[in-house]
Amino acid sequence: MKFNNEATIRFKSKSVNEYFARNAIAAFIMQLNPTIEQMNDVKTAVSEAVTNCKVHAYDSEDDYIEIFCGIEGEKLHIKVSDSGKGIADIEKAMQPFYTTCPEDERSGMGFTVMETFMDSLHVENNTPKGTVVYMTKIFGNSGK
Amino acid sequence: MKFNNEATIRFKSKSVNEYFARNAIAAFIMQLNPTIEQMNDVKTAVSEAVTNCKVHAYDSEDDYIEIFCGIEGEKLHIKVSDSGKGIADIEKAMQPFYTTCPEDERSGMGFTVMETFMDSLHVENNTPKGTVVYMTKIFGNSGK
Amino acid sequence: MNIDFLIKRDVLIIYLSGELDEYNAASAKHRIDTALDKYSYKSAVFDLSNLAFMDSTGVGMFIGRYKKLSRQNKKVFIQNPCFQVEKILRMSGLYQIMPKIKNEVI
Amino acid sequence: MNIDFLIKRDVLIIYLSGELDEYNAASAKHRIDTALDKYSYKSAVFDLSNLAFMDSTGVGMFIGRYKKLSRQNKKVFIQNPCFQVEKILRMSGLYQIMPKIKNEVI
Ligand SMILES: Nc1ncnc2c1ncn2[C@@H]1O[C@H](COP(=O)(O)OP(=O)(O)O)[C@@H](O)[C@H]1O
Ligand SMILES: Nc1ncnc2c1ncn2[C@@H]1O[C@H](COP(=O)(O)OP(=O)(O)O)[C@@H](O)[C@H]1O
Repeated sequence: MKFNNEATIRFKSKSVNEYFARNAIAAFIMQLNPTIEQMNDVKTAVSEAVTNCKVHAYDSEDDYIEIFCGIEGEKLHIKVSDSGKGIADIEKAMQPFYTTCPEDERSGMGFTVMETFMDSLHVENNTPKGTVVYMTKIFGNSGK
Repeated sequence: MKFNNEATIRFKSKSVNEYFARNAIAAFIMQLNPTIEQMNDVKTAVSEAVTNCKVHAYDSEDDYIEIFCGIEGEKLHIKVSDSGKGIADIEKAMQPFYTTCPEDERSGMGFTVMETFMDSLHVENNTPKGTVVYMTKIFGNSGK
Repeated sequence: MNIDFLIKRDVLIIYLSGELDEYNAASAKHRIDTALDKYSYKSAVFDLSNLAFMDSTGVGMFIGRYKKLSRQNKKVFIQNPCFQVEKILRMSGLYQIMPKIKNEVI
Repeated sequence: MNIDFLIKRDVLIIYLSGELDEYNAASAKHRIDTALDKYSYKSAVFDLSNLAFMDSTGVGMFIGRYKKLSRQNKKVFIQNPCFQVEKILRMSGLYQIMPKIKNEVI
């Protein structure tokens, strides 16, 4: 795919980087002239995806999370990848309120938030291991 | 070197990414609890280094600029690299008011700003080609 | 993030400010639970006027406090969420267990 | 970034707002030069109250406008820079050719 602009951020799987990730992506999408709501939607979705890598994919804080962002016209593509444990049953994981960590007070709403706040969400296994989350959002009049 | 935390951002050599780069790094250094002045200093230095890659290193907007950020205690390490034209005489290039593009109204103050606003600045040739700018800033009481 | 507590008549008001994500949730949970056990009150209100951001980790944190308080038959409410926080509270259905109230009710 | 112009007695006041970096400099230069040629005035003032950020590309842009105006024997001043902008203007020595003035002077 040919993007008008693109950026990749790669950082350690530390909780403090959730703030970094959502605000770095926020700075990148400023060029799309987002409404405040669109901006919040993307920040929230990125925060969910990054938190999942930190909480579910890795046991250590020394692993890496990567986010690719590409702009194709009015469409924003975001890809969040980890090389951690992976998800055995993706369909099940994506159901609202489903969580494998209820004891940590996880709400099981992460994927549901990404799905609701973005225009599309797709989750895949990463190669050789881990998870990839693809999201898009349209910034013209045709988006959410 | 072992960093407490680190992040890398990689993006196209487009002017609009100057805003992205300085604000992404700003989001990363929030964990160092910067003063407003320290925050501005780092944003300005990053803006200078990225602008130099865009303006001097590359002719096209399809090339890549990379920034590595590492935190070592209270010390921030920043490395800005391009794989562009490189600098023939680095010492000369770093002199205040020296610019190879006076016709574009460049002030020749880019390196001087980086040097003044950060605690250290070091410029090297990149391999196989291009330029690497290393900067550090100390966020305790011992910094500028 | 900052957390402040105020008792007003029989109500414990919990003021959250900053951003509530996974980085902050564990410490927020701990500080809130300490206050919930320490003070005496009949119901609790989370005032979110100064909460600039939260994600679903925050929803989990609120559900946890709701469970704790409802075991003691105490009601919990939410007031003054900003636009981003309102959107995630509404979509998660949290208002069904922790109704949103107007400032004036208290 | 936004640029507004105001003529007050013999002075052209140029209000810059937003962030002045390499991304914005070319268009800023063009819009300012158009105004410098269009209006009649004896001196010019850049009002930077709403300029949130600038780097050395902005310094170059200011020097260019200074050169243009000094060829016509017009003086140029700067007023109301924020802290970040003040720091870069001061270290670059720009105030030696475009003195900083207080609002009240005009
Ligand atoms: N990056 C990931 N790596 C491994 N497992 C994941 C990842 N993301 C999500 N999961 C799994 O999917 C489940 C549902 O995720 P989500 O909807 O975000 O809810 P929550 O994070 O609250 O558990 C998680 O409990 C976890 O088992
Ligand atoms: N990344 C780079 N690649 C190639 N040349 C560079 C790079 N950075 C700086 N230079 C050279 O160094 C000179 C001085 O840079 P600087 O002090 O930033 O001033 P300016 O950008 O205003 O010219 C530039 O004019 C250019 O010739």
